[in-house]
Amino acid sequence: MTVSVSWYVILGAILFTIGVVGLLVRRNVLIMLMCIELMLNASNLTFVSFARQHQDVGGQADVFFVLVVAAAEVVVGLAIIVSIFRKRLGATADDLSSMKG
Amino acid sequence: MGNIVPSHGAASALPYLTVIILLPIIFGLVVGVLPRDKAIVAKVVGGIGMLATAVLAVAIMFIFATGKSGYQMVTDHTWISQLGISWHFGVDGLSLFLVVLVALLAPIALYGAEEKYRTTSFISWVLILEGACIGSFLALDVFVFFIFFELTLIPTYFMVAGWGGKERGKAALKFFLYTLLGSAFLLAGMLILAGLHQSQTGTLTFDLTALAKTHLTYSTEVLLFLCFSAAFAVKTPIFPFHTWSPLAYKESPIAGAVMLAGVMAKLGTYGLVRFDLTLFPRASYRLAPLFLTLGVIGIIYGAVVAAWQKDFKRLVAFSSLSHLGFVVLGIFAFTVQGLTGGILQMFNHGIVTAAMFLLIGMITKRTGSWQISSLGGIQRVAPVLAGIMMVVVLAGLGLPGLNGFIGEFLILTGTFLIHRWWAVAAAGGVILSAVYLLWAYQRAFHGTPDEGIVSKMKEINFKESMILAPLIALIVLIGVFPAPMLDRITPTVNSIVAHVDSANHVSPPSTGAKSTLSSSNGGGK
Amino acid sequence: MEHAVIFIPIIPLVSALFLISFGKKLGEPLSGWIATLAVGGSFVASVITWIGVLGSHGIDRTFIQHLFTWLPVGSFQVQMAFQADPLSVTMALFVSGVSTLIHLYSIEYMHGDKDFPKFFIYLNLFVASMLILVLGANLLITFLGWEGVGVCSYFLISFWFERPKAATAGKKAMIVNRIADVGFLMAMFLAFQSIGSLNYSNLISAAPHISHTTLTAIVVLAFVGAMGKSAQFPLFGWLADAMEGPTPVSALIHAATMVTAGVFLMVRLSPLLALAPGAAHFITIIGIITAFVAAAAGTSQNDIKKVLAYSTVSQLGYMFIGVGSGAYVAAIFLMVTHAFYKALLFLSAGSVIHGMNDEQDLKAMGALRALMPMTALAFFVGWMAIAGVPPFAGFFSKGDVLLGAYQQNIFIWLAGVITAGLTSYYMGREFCLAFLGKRRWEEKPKVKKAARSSHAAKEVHPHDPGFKMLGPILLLAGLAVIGGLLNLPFASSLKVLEHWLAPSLGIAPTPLHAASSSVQWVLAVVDAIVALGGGYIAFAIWSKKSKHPELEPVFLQSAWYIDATGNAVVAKSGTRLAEISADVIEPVVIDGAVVGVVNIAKFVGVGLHKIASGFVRREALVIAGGTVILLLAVGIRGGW
Amino acid sequence: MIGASFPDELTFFLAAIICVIGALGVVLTKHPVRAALSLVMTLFGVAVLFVEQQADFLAAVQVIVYAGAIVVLFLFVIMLLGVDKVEAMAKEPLIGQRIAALLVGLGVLALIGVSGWGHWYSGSMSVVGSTSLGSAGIRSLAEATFTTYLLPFEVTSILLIIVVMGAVVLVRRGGGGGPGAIDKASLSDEDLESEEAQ
Repeated sequence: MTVSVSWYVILGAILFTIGVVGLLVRRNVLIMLMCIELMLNASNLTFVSFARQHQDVGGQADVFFVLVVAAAEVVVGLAIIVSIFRKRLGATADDLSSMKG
Repeated sequence: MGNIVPSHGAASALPYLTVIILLPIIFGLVVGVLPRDKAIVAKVVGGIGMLATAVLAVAIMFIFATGKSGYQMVTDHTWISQLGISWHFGVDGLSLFLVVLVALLAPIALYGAEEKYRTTSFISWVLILEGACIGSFLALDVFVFFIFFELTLIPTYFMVAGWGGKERGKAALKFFLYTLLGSAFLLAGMLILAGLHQSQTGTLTFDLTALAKTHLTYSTEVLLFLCFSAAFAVKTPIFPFHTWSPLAYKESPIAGAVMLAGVMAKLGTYGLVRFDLTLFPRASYRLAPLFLTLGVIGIIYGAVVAAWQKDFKRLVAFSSLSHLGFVVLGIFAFTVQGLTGGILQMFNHGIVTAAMFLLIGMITKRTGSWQISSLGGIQRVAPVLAGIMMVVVLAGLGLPGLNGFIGEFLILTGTFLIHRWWAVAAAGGVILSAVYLLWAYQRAFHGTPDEGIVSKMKEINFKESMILAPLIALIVLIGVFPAPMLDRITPTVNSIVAHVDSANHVSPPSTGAKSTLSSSNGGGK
Repeated sequence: MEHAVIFIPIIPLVSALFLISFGKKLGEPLSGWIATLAVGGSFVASVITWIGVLGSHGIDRTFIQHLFTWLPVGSFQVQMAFQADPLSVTMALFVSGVSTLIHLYSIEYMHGDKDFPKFFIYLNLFVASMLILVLGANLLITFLGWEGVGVCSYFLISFWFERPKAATAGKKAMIVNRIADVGFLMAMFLAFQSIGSLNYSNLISAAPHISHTTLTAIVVLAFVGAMGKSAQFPLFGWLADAMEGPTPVSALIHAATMVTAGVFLMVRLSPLLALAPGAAHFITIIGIITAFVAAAAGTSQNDIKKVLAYSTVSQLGYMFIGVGSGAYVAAIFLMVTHAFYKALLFLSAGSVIHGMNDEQDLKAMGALRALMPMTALAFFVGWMAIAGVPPFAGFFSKGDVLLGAYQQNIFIWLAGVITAGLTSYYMGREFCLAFLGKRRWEEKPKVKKAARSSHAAKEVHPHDPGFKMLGPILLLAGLAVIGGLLNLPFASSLKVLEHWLAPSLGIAPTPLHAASSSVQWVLAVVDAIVALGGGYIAFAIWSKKSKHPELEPVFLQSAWYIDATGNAVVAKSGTRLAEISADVIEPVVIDGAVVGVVNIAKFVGVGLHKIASGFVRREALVIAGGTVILLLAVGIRGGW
Repeated sequence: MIGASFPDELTFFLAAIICVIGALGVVLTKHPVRAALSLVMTLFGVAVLFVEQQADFLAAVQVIVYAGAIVVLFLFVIMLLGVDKVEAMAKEPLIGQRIAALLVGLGVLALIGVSGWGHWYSGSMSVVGSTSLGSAGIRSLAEATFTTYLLPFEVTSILLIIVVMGAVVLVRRGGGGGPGAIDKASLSDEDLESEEAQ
């Protein structure tokens, strides 16, 4: 058998944390999107690990959906970035503060 | 949404109540999609809807069996089973005449004070409001009540904001937010109560009779009672939660004011009886002095402030505060006489206030002003209108032989039996109501009319008098022969009072010579 | 026969409703005649009922006609029921009788008024209410009529509503009555609480079983109600102001009928009152104060109607002295005879005002005797009657009251006698100023009053009125002369009224005429001397000269400033309170609290607004922080 | 110490190190292209771990969809827009953002890490179907996806359609701008800087 699920969870946590920190620290929107992908991967990893632990294929099915959603999110995210770039130059997140309350 | 399946065999042969709730709402939606440029079509369709509703309401009044205390014509279906919400409606002595009141006042309000501008939408809103009010009065499922209770806000908001006076936006917003804040407490209380009930019995339900059996510690009961009461106190309004009402009444169109003061105010007092007294009898009983005091303050304060108003509509707003103070007093007296009087007074207040607003509307339509100071001497120019106003004023100040007296007298009698000094203080309102009403009448109707009044003021026409006729007839009829109404109200009141008394282990106040022999001071507290 | 009792109030009521619908079309004088006939019909019905009641004896002379249940609420059951018993039939007879005469009088008096039909609607409604009041079989029906006469008096006082003074006087009458009505209401509540019923029969039968304190409280509270309606100290100001109404109104309401309602109520409750001596003393004291204060005020009035108004107040005080001293029959006796001579006086005064083109100032009259001989004669009879000169009606009725007072307390009697002297004096002064002396109406330039009647524009030519006015006056004059026959003191068999009323009344602690007959003779002689003396002094002073400022002090002209004080204290401070409440407390304190809460919410919102910087990463940081907290919570709940 | 066979341990640790290095590369590298390539590294590492846990099908999808499609899309956009510039990492305009980010990151790590050794996640679950090796695993995954998860599956398909349409609408030229496109083209960089400073 392979290593204990706990190790996978720890690895997932590390990847997720790196993703979080990256998301918060980097200003390039593209890289921020990549960080999100990192976080999603981390969660996928734990899903699969738990699926193994519980002998339940449901966890894998969830990963399947997460993949689809991730793909969709990247498509929309990139489309937004492209349309923003048409209007202005620069792709840092801090340029986008039109949500200011 | 979930599907409606019949659950109990208690349903009546014909689903009168479902029909009377849905009829105006459906007509309202239909009117809403009618072409905007043809107001006459909307008037006819809306009129048919309201007439049908009124006929149905009268039919329910006649089918209603006297001498029974429970709910009649019950409709009970599970609606959204996952949330334990059921389509549960029933009518009893408490709600019967309020339903009749809504069905009566909605057409009178609409056709007594027509709006020339965007008529179609206005009729649509009034119809929806009518259905929502009827639904609130008939719902026996707390959640369904809440839905209808909140649904009344939307048409009212649009009626005030769309057809109101100069400060309509501010008035509508203040009314909406204030009421919504109260409702938030109601929602919270309701969910907590249902949650407690679920944790005790394992079933999630919002059914009133089931929830009434929930075991509550005293402190929880008080907390929930206050949550529920917050919503009702704002809606009624009870002093000091009334400050939205003068602005809302003043700025709303006449029809809106009639519905606001005539019907929607009753939602608050109705809720106090139906929910607070049924669900939280102990808290209601123990906290009664608080509400009696607020009621008395409302009676006196409303009358005093009304005396100084320069604006007829604001005057009615404060006089409503005063009159509804009497209703609150009657409810929290916990005697058969007090509560019966309170329920009757809800109906009376609706009729009197509606008539008053309609008359103010007629005067305003002619003179273009509802400032009392700009009027004067109307009685010389329009004696019939003045005479009708006089009858309404006299009903408002509680002249025996007119409806206002019956309610006030029963309330004061009932209150006197248990809470003597509150009744004594409230009786001051009897004097003050004469002061502010007669003073206002004198300023507007007595004296010599000036040129402007003579040229602009006209006698009321046939249509206007026909619209007022049923109200005046009811004012006199209830004043002289209230027994048919009292016979229908009293059995329900008996059971409510018995419910509260048994929950508090007290016996009803005794009257008569025997009891006084033992207590020479007359049983006062 | 007794069943006719329900027709007594219903005929004028139906007539009023009929006139509301068709009065305008019928116009003048037909609407007036219909109204008069209706009240006459009610008098006939009263007579029929009276004959019916005479048919039975003793306690059986109480007949109750149930119509329907008015207020059925649990243990509280109030019937719409009318009671025909000696007391109520007596009242009904004299109310409907005097009212018929006044209606007839009004047809001529109100001739030419713009609102002629409306006047008769109000009069009919008023009579119907008054009859409901006296015939009611329980307190609540009485209260129905009680408030009905109150509101009709409001209508009638402010009948000439274009005059601000009239409108204000009407409102004042209504409000002062309402203040007192609270007492009546409280009496009813207390009666229901302690006895469980408002029916007079139940009240009377239960009275001996309830506690003394409660009984006293009920009676005193009911008397507070009576103080308003019967214009007792200190609530009598409204009655003087009520003279703003047309004169027939003053005659009908403020002399003969409405103001006697309070006396009637107390006599109706006399079985309770007899058991509550404390309350009786209170009533006596208020009565004597009122009688004296009002009589003194009457000596200095210059308005022909105001003298009569204060005299009415004073006479009502006498009636309450009778009630308080247990001389219930005497009170009713005085009430009936007072109705005769006071209606006579008012109608004569109205005839003078009518002849003088709406002039009411006594100082602008004089020497009318020659021009209006019949009126002068009638007024003279009225003077004699009210003064208590034998053998006029007032001598016997007032004598009975004073006898009752004497048996209670000699000082009350003494005050009563002094007041009787004052009464004779001020009526004599009025008679002299109006009918004797020199013509004074041509001296001062006439200030035109509101010219409402068609005859107002003409030159002043005082004259006796036509038969519709004079007929009632002469009939009343006759009654004022012979009214004493109702209850002559000489022999027991002559005390008709006393025997007749006995079943309806309570038994006073000391029966009237308990004193020895020699004492009674002495008292009667004293009364007669005082009456004649007061009259003579008035004649001596006022028949020659119309100006004696030293005898008309300002404080008496303003009725001891009692009304002015009440006005200043209650009305002014009340207005101020309303102003402060509406302009300060409402917007600043109560709505201010609401606005304050809104402002707090706004403040918090503005604060939070700063946090919402709009920078994506900052908001992401907040979300991430929230995630940490959520994880922490889940971990703690799950116990890791 | 791990309770597994040595080859499995070796595979796990190697793959884990690759993943972490790749992730750190994404976050730390200044150049977007490099970041994208680092992401591929992590994705491959995760794919290996999928295989290690009998999720063969998912591993294949991971490589094909992520590495093959998504990362290519990233690179494509980077090239298209010409934003392959170096980001100024030294300057952080938002005050305290980095420190807060690190703290939050540590918090997340610590909490998930603690949870990883806890018991709360190991309770009994509703079991949709057992995982097994090879084609049997794919079969059971397919069964679960098309029976139990049919509704989410359909919803996902709708989502994809919406995404396609959304992307077209957003990127289309001259369409009046998408919902997110606020016309600030006239603003200069200085303006943007001042807006940040607020």
